[in-house]
Amino acid sequence: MLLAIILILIPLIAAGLCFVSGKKIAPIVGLFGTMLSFFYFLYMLTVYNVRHELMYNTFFNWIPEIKGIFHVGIDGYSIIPLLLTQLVMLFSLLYALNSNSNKPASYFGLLLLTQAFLNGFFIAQNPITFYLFFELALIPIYFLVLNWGGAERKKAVFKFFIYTIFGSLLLLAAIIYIHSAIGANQLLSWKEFYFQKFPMHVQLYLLVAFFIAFGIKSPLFPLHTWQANLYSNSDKPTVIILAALMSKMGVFGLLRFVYPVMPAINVYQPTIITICIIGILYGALMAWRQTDMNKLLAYSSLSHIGLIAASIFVMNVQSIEGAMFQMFIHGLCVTGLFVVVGILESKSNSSNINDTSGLARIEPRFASYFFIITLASIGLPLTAGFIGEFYMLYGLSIDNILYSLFAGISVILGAVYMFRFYQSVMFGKLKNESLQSSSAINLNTEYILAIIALLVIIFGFFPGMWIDFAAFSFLEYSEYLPN
Amino acid sequence: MNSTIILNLMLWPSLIGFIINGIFGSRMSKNLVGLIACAGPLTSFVATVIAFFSFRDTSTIVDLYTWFQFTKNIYVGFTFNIDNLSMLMMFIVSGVGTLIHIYSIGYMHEDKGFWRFMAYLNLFLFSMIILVLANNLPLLFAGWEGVGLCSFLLIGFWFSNDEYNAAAKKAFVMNRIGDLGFILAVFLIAKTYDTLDFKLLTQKFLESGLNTPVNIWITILLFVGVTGKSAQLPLFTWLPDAMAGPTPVSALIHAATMVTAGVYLVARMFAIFDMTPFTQQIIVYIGLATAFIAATIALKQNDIKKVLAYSTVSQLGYMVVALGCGAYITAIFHVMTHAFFKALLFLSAGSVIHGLGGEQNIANMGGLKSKMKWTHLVFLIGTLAIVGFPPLAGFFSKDEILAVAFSKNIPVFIGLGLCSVFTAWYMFRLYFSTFQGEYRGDHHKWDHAHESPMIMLFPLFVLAILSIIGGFFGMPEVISEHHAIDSFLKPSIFSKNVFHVSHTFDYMLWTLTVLVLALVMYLTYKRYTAKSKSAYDAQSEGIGKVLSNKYWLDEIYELIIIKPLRILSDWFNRVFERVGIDDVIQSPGFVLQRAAKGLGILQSGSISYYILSMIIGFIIFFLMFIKK
Amino acid sequence: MNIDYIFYLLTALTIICATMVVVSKHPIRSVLFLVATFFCISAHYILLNAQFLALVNIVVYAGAIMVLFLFVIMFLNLNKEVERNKSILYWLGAIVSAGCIFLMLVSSVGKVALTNGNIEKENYTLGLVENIGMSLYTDYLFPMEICSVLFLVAMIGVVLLSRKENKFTTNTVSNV
Amino acid sequence: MYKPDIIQYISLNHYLILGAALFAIGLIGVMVRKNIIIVFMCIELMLNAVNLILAATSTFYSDSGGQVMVFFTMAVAAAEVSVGLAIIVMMYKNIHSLNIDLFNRLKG
Repeated sequence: MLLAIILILIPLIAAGLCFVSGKKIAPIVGLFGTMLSFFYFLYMLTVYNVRHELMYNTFFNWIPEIKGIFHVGIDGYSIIPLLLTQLVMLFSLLYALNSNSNKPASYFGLLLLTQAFLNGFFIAQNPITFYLFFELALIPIYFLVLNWGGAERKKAVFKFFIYTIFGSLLLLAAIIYIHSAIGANQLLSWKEFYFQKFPMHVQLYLLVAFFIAFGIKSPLFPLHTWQANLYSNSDKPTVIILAALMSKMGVFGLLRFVYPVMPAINVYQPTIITICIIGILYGALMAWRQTDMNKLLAYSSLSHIGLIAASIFVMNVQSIEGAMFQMFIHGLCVTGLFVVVGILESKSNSSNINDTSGLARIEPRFASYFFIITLASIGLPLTAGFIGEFYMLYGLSIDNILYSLFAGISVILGAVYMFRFYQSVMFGKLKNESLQSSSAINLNTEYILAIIALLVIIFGFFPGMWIDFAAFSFLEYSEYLPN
Repeated sequence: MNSTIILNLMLWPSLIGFIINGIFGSRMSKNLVGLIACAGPLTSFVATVIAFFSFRDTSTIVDLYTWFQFTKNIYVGFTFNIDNLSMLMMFIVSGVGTLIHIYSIGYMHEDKGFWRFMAYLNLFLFSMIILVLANNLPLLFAGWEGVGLCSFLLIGFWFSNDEYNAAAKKAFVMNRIGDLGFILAVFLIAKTYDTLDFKLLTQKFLESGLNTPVNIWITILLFVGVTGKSAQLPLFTWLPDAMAGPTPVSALIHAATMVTAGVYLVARMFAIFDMTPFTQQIIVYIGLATAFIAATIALKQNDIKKVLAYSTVSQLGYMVVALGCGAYITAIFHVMTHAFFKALLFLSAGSVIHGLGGEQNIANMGGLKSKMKWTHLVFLIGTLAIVGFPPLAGFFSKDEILAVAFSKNIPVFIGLGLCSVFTAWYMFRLYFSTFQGEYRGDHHKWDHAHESPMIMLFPLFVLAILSIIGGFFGMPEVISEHHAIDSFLKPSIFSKNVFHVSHTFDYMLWTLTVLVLALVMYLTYKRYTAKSKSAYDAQSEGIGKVLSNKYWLDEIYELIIIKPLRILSDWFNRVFERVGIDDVIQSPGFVLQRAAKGLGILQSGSISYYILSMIIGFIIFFLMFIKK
Repeated sequence: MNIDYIFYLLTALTIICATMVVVSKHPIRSVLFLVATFFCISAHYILLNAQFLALVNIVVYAGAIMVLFLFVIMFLNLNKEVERNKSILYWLGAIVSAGCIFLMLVSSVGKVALTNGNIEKENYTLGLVENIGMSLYTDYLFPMEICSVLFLVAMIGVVLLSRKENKFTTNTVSNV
Repeated sequence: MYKPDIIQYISLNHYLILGAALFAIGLIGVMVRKNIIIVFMCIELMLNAVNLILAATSTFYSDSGGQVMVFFTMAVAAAEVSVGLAIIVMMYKNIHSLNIDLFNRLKG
């Protein structure tokens, strides 16, 4: 039986089991649950027909009074984020195995709950289901950060929560408006949503609402100020989810919601893309001067996500393919980088990049994984990072070559800050002798890093099929684009 | 033989070597590592030889698999093109590459990271081979960035030293600036011509043949890429710093192969450059300026490798001038001869450094010819080749460039001529102060100075022979009817540009060359064989000061680009993020908080007040109802 | 003696006692005057033929509640404590505002124009115990039962509040 | 059937005015007194004023609802007084005073 909703149910049930099981069993149950959903998804993929518009549907009348229909299913856009979710959750849980946290039962339960809601989010097939999971996913993350993490976590998560709730409110208002404007029709799937034509001024309001809602989630400049503090104050498995998956929720939401407002985007395109590009460069410049590894990665993430968002706004086949692919690769890279940061922090008890140096001499394997992931994140050809950036920058250049010029500066700055990070941590003299004592990576983390390094290289050499998933969906939905 | 098999043999062996050495190298013996590392380029070289005999004068396209389908019409595959141009480059890359691999076994033998070094060299060779063989722009770009990455790894090979790391990062970042130009050019090409395949592109360029703004932008952006990779003004300052890497790296990457990638690219895309005279003008002047500035800086450098580095930059300037004039084959010819003699010079300089236990300052050398006979000999050959002493390799290629410049643009010719004089001056200065005269340095080192082992000398001999005979492939028509390189490359680079100079000019030029060389040789001999070190002191005033400070180019870049960015970024970090964004976004919150504080005053905590206000409210309501 | 004289006398007494509650300085006296007021009100109830209410008023208010007050005052030993008077301005303000309320109520009494009773279905025995009991246990059964729950809750609340080691109360008062 | 004389001689308005007067007196007490127990007692007084009006209306309209309402009010008042006094005792234990001006924790 192949149904998309099972992708929600597996982690959900596993989460329930985790909550009630004991200290020792909970991690095993959790790992088993996420593996099960991973393999289930892989099995689904093997049967998936990319040319088929929607597969594995489930829908029922959820709130009949407001014509709210619950509808989940898998289309071309869902594939890549889903694969990313399963992979990253697996890595996150694997990593969580060695961080000896207190209350593991609720910890793993919450992680799996996040996975369930994220899966639901990515397979939601109409606005109201989408909104349901958009909100639900926030809850377990809130508790994860609130209970496990750094010293200032309460403040950081409060800020995050307020920001996100504000954005969600706007999104809710927009969805309610859309529902009421559509009148008697039911929003069964995205297509019926894309079919709607709104007047220009309404489109502008909707665009602002979407931009703020998803811009906060992503985050995009200038709505990002919650990000750095939250990343540096959360536990590593949580921050992996935040950076690799929650940030994708924002851009994925943009991708889902921009179709009906495309005319407005086309009119205001220079402004929107300029905001995105400012964000790209701003993030890169901020990342350059950070000394805290987490914050550095947070700002680099801001920069990368800005590029993805910009290419979603220009909305042509290359930019969308690139954006989808880059979502995946950025998710993988940022997972790897945060695992690296976690290892470095546990070695030197500090997240300052100046407190660690010269590790490459004693940890050559670790150094090479880290290096490959770094290369992928700066977009070197023959790693997967290049493919996404190439597509996206080309997509931008179709509208205006200047967009790609300025967005491309981030490629240079990316090399600057990532190599600054890498060199100051791995190269130089071995300052602190205590670093030498314990081995940096244990088997779990080595698996994670090795798989990620291998994946980014494989996807760098053979990106073809994965790019096609997005392309087919794009072509299918693009008939709703104006002109 | 099947073209696919040959191509695979050309392409993959180095990668396999990299993987084996990279994964198992630390556990294998050094000899085995060296053997595996050398086997890669050697196989490629042999395969190239086979290809040379099988596919000469044809353009054989081998499509391995689809990398990605970029747009509906643009297919980007792992597609390779074996034609004469790529074969010639393959000869240079794999041939010189093999020699330098062999040399490295001797040079790096004592280093703890020997396996790592050989692995990186292999990876570099793999990238370079991709670059050379690629049949479309993205694949070429993959090699293009790949060599940049290996350059980064190898410059920063001794990564405990932070200065070396900085140099490595500088090289990579400056290359990336160029790469941005390159990739934008790729986008423009894809948008305008709807293909990224070299063969189709050349066709389309030749068909359209228009000097449109788009074409000008494409060529300019491509050239930006070239300035990064081939170390032209304004992006050349990374190359001298790149000498931080081990000497074989300088020889292979920063002299013979990688830095000539830009020249190769322009030669590949000759058709579009041919139709944009405006860009060609820019290219000529940038090449000339680079040649001139680098040559003058080299006059005052005391580090043996730095002199050679600036000399490389200067020679690249020559090639770029040739490209700007439309003489693509001449440029490639110079690439070839330059690869021979510059690799030779670097390797023999490495031999000197090796023999002196790491000493690089020529002020502390002198009289080494008695200690290192063979090195001295090959260095002399290299010097004579680079200064253009007939009939060595440099003579013919340089002469051709000068002739091309003369036929196109007399002022440029004069400028290049001047550069040649400078070249002669700094090369002879280098030679005399290293090998002739008396030793000026630490006597402890003198006692230990020794000739290098055979494994290092062998590549030197081969390169020396090539430096002597390399020029004969491209003899001018005065001497021979048959210009081998020209006729070999014509099928690939069928540019219609013709350069004609009178035979009288050739004879005059040669005479002048020999005379000037003799004069320079005499003057430098006088000046730099003395025992005193005063000739090497950095001058504190006049032009000498400007030159020994390299025109303060690094400082200027620091001041006008890096520092403002750093200040901006710091300002963002400290002020803007908090005040400009956070506070602005949260200002509604602040307003609410303030309002709540203000309203809080009403909440006095005294029951009487509450009741009083309640009563006032009652009365107000009552009066409102009374009115009705 | 006409019944309206009784009413006016009783009313005057009620007002005087109520005023004394407010003005007397000693808490015990206040309590006692309040008890007197309640007696007066009970007398009013009897005049209105609401015997049950009159009895309950005496038992509950004048008996139970006021005893509770007295008990607390004595328990806290407050009979010596003499409250410092507030200024005359305070009194003035309070009287004026209360007077306003009074005027408001009185003027609204004039406006509403109530009729003097529902003549058609005159039933003057509903204040008797029997009738009140009937309506309490038929029409108002549910509120009645809820009342008992309320008492239970109040009892638990009181017990909880007056526990010796009551940290909760201490904290709420000092930390709010 | 017995008919109370009062209905013949006294109008409902009298009772309403008496209730209003008692209410106003209670209000004055709440406002001016500082002793929290007295304030509490004044509140009881106000409650009784309302009770009186309810009972009077009930009689004048021959509707038992008003009297039942009074009954419930008394029940609630009893509960309220018990809890309120408990709270007062607790507060007295904490700050050793019954001055209402000291209970101003709600001050904004």
